[in-house]
Amino acid sequence: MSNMNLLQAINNALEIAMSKDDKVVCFGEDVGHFGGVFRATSHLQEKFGKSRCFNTPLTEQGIIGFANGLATQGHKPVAEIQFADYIFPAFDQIVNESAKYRYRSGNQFDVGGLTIRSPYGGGIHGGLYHSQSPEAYFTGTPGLKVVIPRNPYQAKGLLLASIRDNNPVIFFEPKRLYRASTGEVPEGDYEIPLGVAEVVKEGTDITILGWGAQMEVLEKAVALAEKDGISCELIDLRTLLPWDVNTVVDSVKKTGRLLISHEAPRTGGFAGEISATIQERCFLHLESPISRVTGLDTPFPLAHDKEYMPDHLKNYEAIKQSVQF
Amino acid sequence: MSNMNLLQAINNALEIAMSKDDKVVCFGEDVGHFGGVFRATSHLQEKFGKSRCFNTPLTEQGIIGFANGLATQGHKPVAEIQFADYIFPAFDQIVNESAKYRYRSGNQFDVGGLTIRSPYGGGIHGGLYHSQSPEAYFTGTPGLKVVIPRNPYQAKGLLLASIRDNNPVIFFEPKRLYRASTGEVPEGDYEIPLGVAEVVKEGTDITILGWGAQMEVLEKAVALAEKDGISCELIDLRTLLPWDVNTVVDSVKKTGRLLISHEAPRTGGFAGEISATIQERCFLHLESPISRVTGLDTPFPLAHDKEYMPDHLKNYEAIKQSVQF
Amino acid sequence: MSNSNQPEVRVVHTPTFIDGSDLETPILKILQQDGTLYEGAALPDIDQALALKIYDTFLFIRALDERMVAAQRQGRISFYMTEIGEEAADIGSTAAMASDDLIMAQYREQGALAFRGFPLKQFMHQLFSNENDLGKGRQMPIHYGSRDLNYLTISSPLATQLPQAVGYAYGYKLEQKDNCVICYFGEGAASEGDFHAAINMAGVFKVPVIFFCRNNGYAISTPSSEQFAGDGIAPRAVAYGVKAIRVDGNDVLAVLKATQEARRMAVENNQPVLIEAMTYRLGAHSTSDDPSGYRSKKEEEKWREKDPVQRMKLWLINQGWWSEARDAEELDLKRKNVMAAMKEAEQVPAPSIDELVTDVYDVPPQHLVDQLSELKAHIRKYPDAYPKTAWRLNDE
Amino acid sequence: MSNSNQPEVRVVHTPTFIDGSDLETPILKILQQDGTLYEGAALPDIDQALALKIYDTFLFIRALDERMVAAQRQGRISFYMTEIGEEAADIGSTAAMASDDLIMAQYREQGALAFRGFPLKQFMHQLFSNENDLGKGRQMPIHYGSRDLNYLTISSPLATQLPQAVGYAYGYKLEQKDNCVICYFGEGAASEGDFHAAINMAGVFKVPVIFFCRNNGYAISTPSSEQFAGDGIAPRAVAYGVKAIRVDGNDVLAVLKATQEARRMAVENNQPVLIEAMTYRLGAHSTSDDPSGYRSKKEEEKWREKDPVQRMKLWLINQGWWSEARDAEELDLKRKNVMAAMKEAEQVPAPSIDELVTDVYDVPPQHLVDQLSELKAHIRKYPDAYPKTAWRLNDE
Ligand SMILES: Cc1ncc(C[n+]2csc(CCOP(=O)(O)OP(=O)(O)O)c2C)c(N)n1
Ligand SMILES: Cc1ncc(C[n+]2csc(CCOP(=O)(O)OP(=O)(O)O)c2C)c(N)n1
Ligand SMILES: [Mg+2]
Ligand SMILES: [Mg+2]
Repeated sequence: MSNMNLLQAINNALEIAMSKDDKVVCFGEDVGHFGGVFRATSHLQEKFGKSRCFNTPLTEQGIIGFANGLATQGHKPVAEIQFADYIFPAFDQIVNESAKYRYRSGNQFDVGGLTIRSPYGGGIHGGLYHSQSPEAYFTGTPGLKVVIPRNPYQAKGLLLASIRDNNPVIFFEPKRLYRASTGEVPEGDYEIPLGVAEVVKEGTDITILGWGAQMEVLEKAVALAEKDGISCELIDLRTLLPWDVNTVVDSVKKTGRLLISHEAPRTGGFAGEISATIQERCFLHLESPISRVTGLDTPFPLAHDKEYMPDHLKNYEAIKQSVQF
Repeated sequence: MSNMNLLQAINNALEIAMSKDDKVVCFGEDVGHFGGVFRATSHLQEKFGKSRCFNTPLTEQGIIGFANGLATQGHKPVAEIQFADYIFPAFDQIVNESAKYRYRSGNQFDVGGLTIRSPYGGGIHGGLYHSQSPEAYFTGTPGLKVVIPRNPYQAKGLLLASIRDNNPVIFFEPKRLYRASTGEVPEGDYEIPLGVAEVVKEGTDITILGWGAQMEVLEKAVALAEKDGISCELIDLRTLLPWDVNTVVDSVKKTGRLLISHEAPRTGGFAGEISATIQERCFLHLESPISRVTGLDTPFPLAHDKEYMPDHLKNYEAIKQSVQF
Repeated sequence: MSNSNQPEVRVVHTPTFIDGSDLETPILKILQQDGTLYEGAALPDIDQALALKIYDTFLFIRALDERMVAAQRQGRISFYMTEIGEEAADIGSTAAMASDDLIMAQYREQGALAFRGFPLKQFMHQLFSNENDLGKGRQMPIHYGSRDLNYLTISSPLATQLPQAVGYAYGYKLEQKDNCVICYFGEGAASEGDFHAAINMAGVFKVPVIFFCRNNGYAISTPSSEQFAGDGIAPRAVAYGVKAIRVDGNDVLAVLKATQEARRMAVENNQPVLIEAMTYRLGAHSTSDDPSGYRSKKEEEKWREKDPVQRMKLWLINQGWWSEARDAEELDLKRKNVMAAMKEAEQVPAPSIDELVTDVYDVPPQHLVDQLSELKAHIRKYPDAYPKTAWRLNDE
Repeated sequence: MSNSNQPEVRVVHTPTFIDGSDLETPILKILQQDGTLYEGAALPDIDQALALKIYDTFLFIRALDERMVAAQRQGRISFYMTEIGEEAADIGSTAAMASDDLIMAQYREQGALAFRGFPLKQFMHQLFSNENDLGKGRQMPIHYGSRDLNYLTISSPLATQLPQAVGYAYGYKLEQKDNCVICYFGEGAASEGDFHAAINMAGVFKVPVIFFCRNNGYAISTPSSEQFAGDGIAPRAVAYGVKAIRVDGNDVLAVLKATQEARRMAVENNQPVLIEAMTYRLGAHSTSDDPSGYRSKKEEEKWREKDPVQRMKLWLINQGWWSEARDAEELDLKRKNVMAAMKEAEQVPAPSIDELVTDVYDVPPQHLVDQLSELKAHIRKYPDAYPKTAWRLNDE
């Protein structure tokens, strides 16, 4: 075990993946010598050479197109998109290509080796274009997996599993936690299985569901609620597509209440999907409406980012409202 | 009044818009002399000249980028994307640019004049890339309006309103109905307001909600259900963003049941958002789970397109199940 | 300037603009329409066997295209695209490649696949989306693919294969294989952003890739004069560290020669090359299209006189390798084979309903398993409504 | 070939490849580092007033950049980007434009905005995201915009403004205005697909647009040698019916001259032009960056000797229009003004919470009205947690 921050855990996972499997190749804008603007790929070029860790030209559609081709060839590309806000020029390569490669070819060709890493989310004074949480643009795309870790331990285990998973995986990293979140992380190789949610804390009155950086916020909200005597079950979804319906269903059947929270705007956010599914599965168990605590239906603002965010206070209020319904 | 099919109604709306306002300009791949691969822009170049109706090079990101610039300049571009499946190369220009133009500039610059037209949906033996219903990729984007008409009358009135609306509008046209759907359409100018759903048929037992080509399917399902004595209230949402929550809420408060149907895959489809919102608003009125009848969570297939589609029989079964819950 | 990659720069003190007139792109021609070579023309590496294999593929594709357009008119298949007029471009270039070099096609390169040995019945299975289709009936007709023959499954979104070709070729380079990717695309597709990304990355990463542009003058109804304002596609390579050559795309010997040279540069020096083949789509864009709305019969006629198949035939006859009699016989035989294969393929049932949810992921996740079983229950309830699949469920 | 836009084509019979060596792009230089002109150099259209206005803008930007980097270090603002070393490029080119020509900037062209007369306090309001910011405090520092001054609000996603510039210029053409768009971008941004789309469409639609590339050698840490393998950006225009010129970007007279010529061609003939200004980013990419990780002090030093501000100053002094004494005085004054404006702007409160939901649409729809009122109720409940906005709600 050693104490790592989230960036170090990512870097460590990449290093392990590259040293164990020479099919793993890392690239993206400024990813090479410089180690990426956040330094997630620091020293990888030194260790594994320029041919396995390198800068690309500044073209996200090119980066993912290139990655798709390399994955088709049997390699395991780990492509970095510098900010999740800049993933959209690659949207066609991801949604029409990566996601449909295996299906359209009858499993003759696939890009299963592909992993796309990208820092996402708010809280770093980034305004419209350094703050977005675009996960729901991808969770609506069959063929992709979408994974988001909440801390260094999770990040390392989930990233190693993503790189080795035989499907294209989009791995969003909560950049607000890159240096802020630290914890004990095993030095060796380990994987956390994809598609499995984690019950972070058991409780009986309400289920609280989130992922990524929002988990920290939810922990704070839960702490407040517990002081009021509300017993919360806190779940980290971890994999958003395909997501672990059963774990959430089991929890909601027990607690009778569900709150889902994410930073992305409410309308069209992934909480809507979860809410719809859970009310289908748990209709007779629900004691109050499933509640969504999310960003506002606006672009991500700058001066009012604090007001925009689904912070612990908003979640705390929503927990109380749900329990008092 | 004259009898028109959906394509003629679109063409007629474009002609009226162009003749009344010389700021309206139509362009896209094959849109000029040829009139578009579906012929929605037939004869517009003849009537209004090459400078107002023209072919573009084959670049969707370029088309929407160009359209954004032209709209910023005060024009009203109506850009065609040949198939909705090919809108993704333009995703960045739409999601990061069109949708955020006004907000980021503090209302100094906007692309309010922009309308993007694109044929969408299945039923023409199109397989993965000539069948998609990508509306939910856009309904998660604040700043956009998303409009889908169900028949020629609606198409003309909604398109005229979209072109004149002072916000960027994505207007998806159900291509399966281009020639199949015909009806009486006023020859003159009229608009159907955006953001307002239409109760197509009143009923008391269950609310059935859809849009676009799916409305025809739902009408058939409703006919079957009514034979069984189930009274259905059928609603066409028409504008998906921002959507008319109140009309749906009022209906569900009356019927106590809701079924939403769309062709797009279930997970991440827009039905999830509606379901989540309605259970928040109508929790105590719901007598059965809100039901979603949708495409499968796969790419759009070819040989099994009939099996994939949320046809009238699947909807009919779901209506019965909801009522018998 | 020091951050320019060109070390020596000419300095001027009055404004000097550069434009298309500063760059000339010659065109390579070897074979004349009468089947004789141009004077001084350099023959490609070709012997009788290769020549006959190429020509055999020409005839096969003519027979296939002709028959399948008719089949579409009869409503037997839903869609088709011919490559008539462009056979020399794709077949002549594929003939220059090693059989384990990857081919990434756009959609009008069935000839390349046929040259690789794709069986006639596999063409038919794909066109009829039946259970023997390697693509499991999921894509529209003409979206072929074959892992065994190193022919990537075709994808409709245009130009997406271009940056993928660079990535695939990078894989060859990493593994130090003596291979090269050939990536086909139209002059219309070259307007997509992916083209730019690909050609720039190929130059930077120095990978063994051949970008093969079929400049056939049209993208559906859009003539190349409304597609770009420059001199075609080849000059674009010049700015990116990629070499380019323009060839007469109806001249199979020129295409073969240029591609052989390009492949050598690509494999030996990791030098990406762009080939622009000037040709013409003699048929409609697809069976959904009618070209009379956007071009003249006269223009078509002019190009019909440059028919690449006829041109090669005359050369073969000049070589003493072929005759008009054999030609008629062979074409007749191919037509019969195509007809027979078609009749067989249309009898083959659709894929099993299970294939609706496989291959979305490597293993179908729970929600897809559930959706499939609900669907099966529904089909069992209404078997008449789903005739393609219901009969099989009853068997289960 | 008939479908090529070039009528006369040279035919060859042996393979002839073209590449970067077939095209030479000269560089325009007018002013030497010592402030004297090159022999035979053609002066741009410039008089004393214009020269001093340009130079005044240089000094202002130096003062602003220097102060705001320090302010960021002190934690007064969250982020900043300097244009040190590149002032001649954006300011010299904007000086060639009409004041109602639209400017589309990337983000390192505050000089162009200052030249247009953007008030110092408006810079500050934007940098401090306060309620007087024309952008209503929504974007990160340096994302300026001014409708009045025809300077499009900056957007972070790179290269998106390029096809937009073509559309905007098309609007000028439709309305037969004698205007031209100037669109700035970096050599890194030129790798985006939007660059290709834009330059191709500009050629096809023949619109009055100037694509102005600041080739400053780096895109964050990525040197241009890893960005492209060709000779910079200018040669790319040659293939698209666009004219191009390369200039010494640290030579304000060369930049001005080239842009004056380009604007003339653009406005008179609807001839799009690409200008590549060879320059160097002397500072960090942004306040989040430390260039010592990817380049040498020596390299920076070499470029510091080519300082465009110093070069222009020496010319002005040679002209008898300026003196070292005035220079020191003026810079000092500007520094004081910047400091004073900063202190004022940091006192101005944040925009009202209402602005969180305006301008998403022309009129806030019901769901946003609802979200805002819920938010206000929440803030009223926890005023201490939202100090920027709570105090105002209490006033309501
Ligand atoms: C991204 C995308 N946009 C649009 C289309 C629709 N489309 C199919 S083929 C075609 C024209 C292609 O022309 P070209 O590349 O010249 O190839 P050719 O048909 O001439 O062989 C178009 C616009 C598409 N398939 N993909
Ligand atoms: C689409 C997109 N991708 C990535 C980024 C992140 N980014 C911001 S600036 C920059 C480098 C730009 O370099 P260049 O265009 O040369 O401009 P310079 O900074 O040198 O002026 C990058 C990669 C972005 N803003 N947008
Ligand atoms: Mg073509
Ligand atoms: Mg740069």
